[in-house]
Amino acid sequence: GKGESGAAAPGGGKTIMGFSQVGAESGWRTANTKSVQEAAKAAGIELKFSDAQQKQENQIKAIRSYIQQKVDVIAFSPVVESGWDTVLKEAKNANIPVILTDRAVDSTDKTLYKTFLGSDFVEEGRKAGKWLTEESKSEAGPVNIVELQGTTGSAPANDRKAGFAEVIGSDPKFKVVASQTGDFTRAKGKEVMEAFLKSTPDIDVLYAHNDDMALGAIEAIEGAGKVPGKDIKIISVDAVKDGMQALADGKISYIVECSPLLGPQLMDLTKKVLAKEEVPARVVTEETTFTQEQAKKVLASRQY
Amino acid sequence: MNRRLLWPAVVLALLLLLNLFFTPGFLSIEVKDGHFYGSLIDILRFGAPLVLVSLGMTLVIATGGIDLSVGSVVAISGALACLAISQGTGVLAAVALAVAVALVLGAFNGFLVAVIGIQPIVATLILMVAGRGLAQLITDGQIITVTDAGFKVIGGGYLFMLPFGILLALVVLAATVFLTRRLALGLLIESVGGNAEASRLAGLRSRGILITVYAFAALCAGIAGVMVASNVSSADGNNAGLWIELDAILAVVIGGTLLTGGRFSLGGTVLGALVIQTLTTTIYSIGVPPETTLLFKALVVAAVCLLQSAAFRARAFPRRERPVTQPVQDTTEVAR
Amino acid sequence: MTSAAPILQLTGIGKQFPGVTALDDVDLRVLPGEVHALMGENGAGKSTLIKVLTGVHPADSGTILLDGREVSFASPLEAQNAGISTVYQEVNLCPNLSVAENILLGREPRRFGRIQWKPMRRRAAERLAALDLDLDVTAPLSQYSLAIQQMVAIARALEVQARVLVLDEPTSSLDTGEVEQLFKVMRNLKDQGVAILFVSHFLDQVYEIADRMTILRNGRREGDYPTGELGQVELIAKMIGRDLAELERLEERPPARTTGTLLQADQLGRTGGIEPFSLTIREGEVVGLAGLLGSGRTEVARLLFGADHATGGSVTIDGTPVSLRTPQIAMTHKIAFCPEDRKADGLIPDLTVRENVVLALQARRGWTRPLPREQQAQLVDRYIKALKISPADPEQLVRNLSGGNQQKVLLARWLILEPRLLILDEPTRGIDVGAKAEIQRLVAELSDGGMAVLFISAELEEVLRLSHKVGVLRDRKLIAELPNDDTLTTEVLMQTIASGGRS
Amino acid sequence: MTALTGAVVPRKYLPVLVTAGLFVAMFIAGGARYEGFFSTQVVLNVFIDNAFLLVVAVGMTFVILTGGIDLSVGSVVALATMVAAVLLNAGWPPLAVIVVVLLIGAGLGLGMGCMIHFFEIQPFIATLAGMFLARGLCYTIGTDSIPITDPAFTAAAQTQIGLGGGLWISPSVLIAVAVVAIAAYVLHQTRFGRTVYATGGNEQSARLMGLPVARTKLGVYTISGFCSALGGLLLAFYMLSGYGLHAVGLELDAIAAVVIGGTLLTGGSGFLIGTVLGVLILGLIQTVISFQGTLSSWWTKIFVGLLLGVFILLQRVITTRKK
Ligand SMILES: Nc1ncnc2c1ncn2[C@@H]1O[C@H](COP(=O)(O)OP(=O)(O)OP(=O)(O)O)[C@@H](O)[C@H]1O
Ligand SMILES: Nc1ncnc2c1ncn2[C@@H]1O[C@H](COP(=O)(O)OP(=O)(O)OP(=O)(O)O)[C@@H](O)[C@H]1O
Ligand SMILES: [Mg+2]
Ligand SMILES: [Mg+2]
Repeated sequence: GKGESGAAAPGGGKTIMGFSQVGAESGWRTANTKSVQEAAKAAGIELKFSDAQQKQENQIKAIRSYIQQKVDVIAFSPVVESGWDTVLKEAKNANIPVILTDRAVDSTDKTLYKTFLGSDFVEEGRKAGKWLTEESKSEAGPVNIVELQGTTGSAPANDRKAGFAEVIGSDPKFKVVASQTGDFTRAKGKEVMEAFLKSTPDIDVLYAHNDDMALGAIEAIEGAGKVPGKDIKIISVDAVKDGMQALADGKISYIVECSPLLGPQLMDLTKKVLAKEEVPARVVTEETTFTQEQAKKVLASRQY
Repeated sequence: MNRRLLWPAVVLALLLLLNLFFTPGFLSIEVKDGHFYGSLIDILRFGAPLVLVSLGMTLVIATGGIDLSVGSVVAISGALACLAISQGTGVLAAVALAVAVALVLGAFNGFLVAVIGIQPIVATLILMVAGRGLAQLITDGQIITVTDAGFKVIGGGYLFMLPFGILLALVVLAATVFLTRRLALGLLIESVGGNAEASRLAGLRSRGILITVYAFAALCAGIAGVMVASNVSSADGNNAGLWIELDAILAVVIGGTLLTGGRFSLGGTVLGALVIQTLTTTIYSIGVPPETTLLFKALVVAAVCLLQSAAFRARAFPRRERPVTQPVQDTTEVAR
Repeated sequence: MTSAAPILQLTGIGKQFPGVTALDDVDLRVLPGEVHALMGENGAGKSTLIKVLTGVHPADSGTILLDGREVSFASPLEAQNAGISTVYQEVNLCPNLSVAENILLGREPRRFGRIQWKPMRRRAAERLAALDLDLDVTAPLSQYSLAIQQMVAIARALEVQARVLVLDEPTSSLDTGEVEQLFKVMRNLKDQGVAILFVSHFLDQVYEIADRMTILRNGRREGDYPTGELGQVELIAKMIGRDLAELERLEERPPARTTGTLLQADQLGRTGGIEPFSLTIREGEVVGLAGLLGSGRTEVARLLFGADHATGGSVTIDGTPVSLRTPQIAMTHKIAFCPEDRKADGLIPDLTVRENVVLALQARRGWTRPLPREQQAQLVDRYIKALKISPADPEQLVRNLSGGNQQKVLLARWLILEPRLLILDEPTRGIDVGAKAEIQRLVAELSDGGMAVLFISAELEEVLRLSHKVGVLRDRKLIAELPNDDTLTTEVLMQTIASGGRS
Repeated sequence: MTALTGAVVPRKYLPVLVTAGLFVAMFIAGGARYEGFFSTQVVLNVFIDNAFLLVVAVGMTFVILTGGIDLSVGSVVALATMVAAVLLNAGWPPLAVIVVVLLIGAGLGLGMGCMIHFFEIQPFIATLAGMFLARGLCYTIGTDSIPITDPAFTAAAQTQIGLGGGLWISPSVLIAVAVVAIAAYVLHQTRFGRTVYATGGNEQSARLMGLPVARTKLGVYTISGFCSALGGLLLAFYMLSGYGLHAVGLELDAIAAVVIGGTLLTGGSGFLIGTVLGVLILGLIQTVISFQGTLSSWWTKIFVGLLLGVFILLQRVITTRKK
């Protein structure tokens, strides 16, 4: 049965979780959704799922409706950081605990949610930058970088750009000669890269905010008669299967992982929260980075 | 050339010049790996899907309708083709399947508009929303990557040294011109769009014409979808063809076709699509930062419209142009 | 007539459209308290002159004096505010609004900005009553036939306390009674000192109501004359620039050389439209339909063409039963229908003359079999000549044609189909004398050649002159079918209508 | 001559009645299927969640009634949230912020109206340029989401106006309802409103009838811009943030709501109450989806499309059958 009001004891029937997903804008997101769904099933938690189709107002509506339906716990991946206070207060008033996944919210009132589980996009950008500084330590000349940004205004795009810029900014030899949005898609990645290749003669490094754009760009680079990974080094973020394949094939030089597989961790946290155990305010997903050699090793065992 | 098309052409030329200023070699075309290579070729190649979708959209708009679902159809057909190929179907059969399904979806739109009598914008909104979901259902929300070399040709390959996509768009353009201007479809479409009741009383089968037109629009979108998928060797149900309907409508309008229906100009549409694609490429090439991209776009779109407007020209350049009181429509068209 | 100062004085008006000089150095003087007729062939520039006067089009040259002061209106609104009220040639009202709103919008009674609906309806009804019309003023205008819409437009113009009233062909689809009513109102206004500018192709009406007339030919002024000093024959000569020997009245119609029954309607009807009627049309026969405004003539025509669905009854053609559900089916039985409202039901304004003319023929062939260009050119040329469509340019957009010429284009569309039954609903609406005679002759010729014609006209003489047989309608019911012999006159027809067929 | 009477007045309200009937039917069906659905608060929540859309759709109704279209509304909404957030953070008093935002919206609308009227540019593309412009302005202000912490805005966001029986609405709902009421009054009881209908019925005729078409067209786009800005403020109340990616695609929702409500895109025919129903229907579809709660992302879209399709189909079929 449904919990009366407030946090139902896990023993008093099946736990119901309301999960509000941002959307299904990418394969990464879909893998994320799947992971949550599968983990919920495995953990015996009944999942109410809703897809906000990239709209914050839809997510707020969904959360309201979860409150209305008196679920036991609410989890969601915020579309953006701001603007959640009102609905989170409603949840708090209804005694429903909230867990954030994948992205944070900027509420000053930290009691509005129990914990935040997810990646740190700025850190991802930093990791990409660090590898590049390491890699080009020996090089003297200017290193010309082109950047394929994610959807303008979106949090991963903003943060991955910021983290990367923060690291390479300390060394004047790195120059971002062109930076444009590729909307996180392969087609746009290819199209933008084609234009870069013509307008910017010297490109040493490509930094793509996700694998898909990098994969599109690889086609463009090959079309221009250059060798991706050699003539132009490519760094990207995500580590989806196709990306890992390209990394293993030597076309991509380095990938910063951004794991969508938050499901099991989320369910663990949920159980702890419902059992009123202490949970840390911030749980960073276990993420790593891959070089070409590492990719070859783990390729076979990748799940997504 | 049609006078209305003069100004979009001028804007196109200006954009190209702007590029030339920033990228000196912009207009040059070289031969690389046995085929043409250069920015102009790129514009045509990436513009080909938009040209295709816009051609279909032109006919729909000429009947006084609008088709919001083309973007979803692009995604569905690309997804179907890739799914079929990844499951071992031959390229031709897979493409045929994708295009056939697109055709059926278009006929469904046409049915809603012509037989049930639903306003086009909501009728096609249904497929716009549901279709995107269908595409994701087909791809399971993932990106389906295919490695078939034959499939690659459609959007990324070459024939006679030219990208295959450009040739394909040219073929469809020629077919459309033939159907509408050599055969009498164009007259009947313009008639239905100009005055539906009068057309009915003149004995036109407007239902049949409407269904044909919506099916054709979806067919074009279907081909474009295959082309888009082939270009990146993968189907992206989430993002393929996203917002292409807006670009297509914009292309049609820049091409001088009125959204109220009636007269249409295929040449204008192609020009409009090229203006839009050139604008996109320009933004990438001259390094407009992503945050100001839309401002730049707004500027160019407003400039095209204003230049096209006789009323504006009369005010802006009072001495060179005679004041025109009513929108003067040109009756001559090249392909007619 | 007082020799008062003109209230309206136009001097040297010129107006060019791309490729056409519509007006060239035209002068016009209208005195207060007179009805001034503006005469000319189709395309002479009458409507253009009116539009220039009332601020629809800016003039290219010339001056306009109103009450001795120079004016130049940027919009009809300004002209209206200056005291010029206009009924334009085509009905220019909003079909989606109620009759009351169409009459009063812009001048509706208001309190604190809020429309007073009750007084508004009352006033609208009063205005219509002055024209002897009793309508539901809350119903949308689109419910009413073209003729009634024309009356509503007149009522709107009369609503303004205007000093100058401009009427561009207000009577083109009105029947005699309505015209009389309008004239009564016009005389009344005249007595109050209102100047009226009046356009009509009905010479009798002009001679009845007008004090003076200005004649236009090809956009130039031919002169102005007091009505009494210019006979009809001279007037026509001045209008068309040559003597019109051809305009002698059509001789009596020879009896139809009927060979057999073409179409037979049996208790055909449509609920809410027309009561069941039976009608036989023979080959080579011209059947006229007479009746008052809204009597249901158009309804009969539409049912026979399949433009509306019949709710009962049957039709046989050549003895075989047919179901005329759609215009296409009617067309396969070689029936053609030229509708009365050319703007709404007839023309595609954005297409050219050529395209409008070949449209029905092309529709019949289907889109896969285009009509070859040479054949199109030939056909269109023939009818441009036969009907004297001007400008004689097949590539001109129909929207740029004058009203009468548009009507001719519509006629041409159906004539090239060479139908067996041609239904003409007010085909001579807004057509000048010369062309009208031409069309009448054409109808006579066609029927002599074996074509059956169903002829609807608000002008009873015209119906009588052409038909072999006249169907009389009243209150949407066919009340009598009279053979057109020597005894049938307009008086008899009027009487039949008045008595409701129970003579 | 007899007057046509009867059956005329109800007929023009038929589409609205049918739409209302279908809405109720959908609500009942939802109630039968989902626990906790059949409650007044669910309907109130639809209002609470869609207050901003309602206001935007009201503006859109004016535009569509004249036969035009306004694609810029979504972007103007986003711009309004953005400007509000930035100004509030700069320490402006909330009232001044509200006035400035509304002026910006109305000004943008007026600008597009001028392009459309004076330069005879098709509404679709003039407002598309406006859409790019407003969205572009958002990004130039900033690409991040900016939180709003102003106490007045927060209060507007979090106040719950009790209706008794545990039911509540937000202040935004009151504002939206007031906007609807004023707009309905203007459309049906004032000369301006009737001129809006006349312009949509036949612009050329309206001009020849001596109606102030120019002023009316400028007016409707200004109203639409104003409503978008007001909708943006309501969204700012709702989200307490300003963000350039807010309200992407909102223009389609607004247009859909208006058209589903029975207003003809060609202009001249439709009622404001239809628009309200249209918004409620879109909102109710969302609610059904969230109560369903088992749909994957793509099935959500397919389901929304299907519901929309079934709804429009029924609406159309019933309306034509009754005629
Ligand atoms: N908007 C326009 N564009 C181009 N030509 C036009 C336009 N309006 C009118 N004309 C042309 O101007 C001439 C005068 O037309 P006008 O309508 O004034 O004739 P009219 O005397 O009123 O004829 P009718 O008796 O048939 O109504 C015609 O040759 C017509 O084709
Ligand atoms: N006085 C009236 N009152 C109400 N409705 C009318 C009136 N006159 C006409 N109508 C409507 O207009 C139509 C009249 O029929 P129809 O158009 O066939 O008449 P008509 O004889 O051709 O007259 P008209 O000279 O007006 O064209 C009917 O459908 C009717 O609903
Ligand atoms: Mg005229
Ligand atoms: Mg009639």
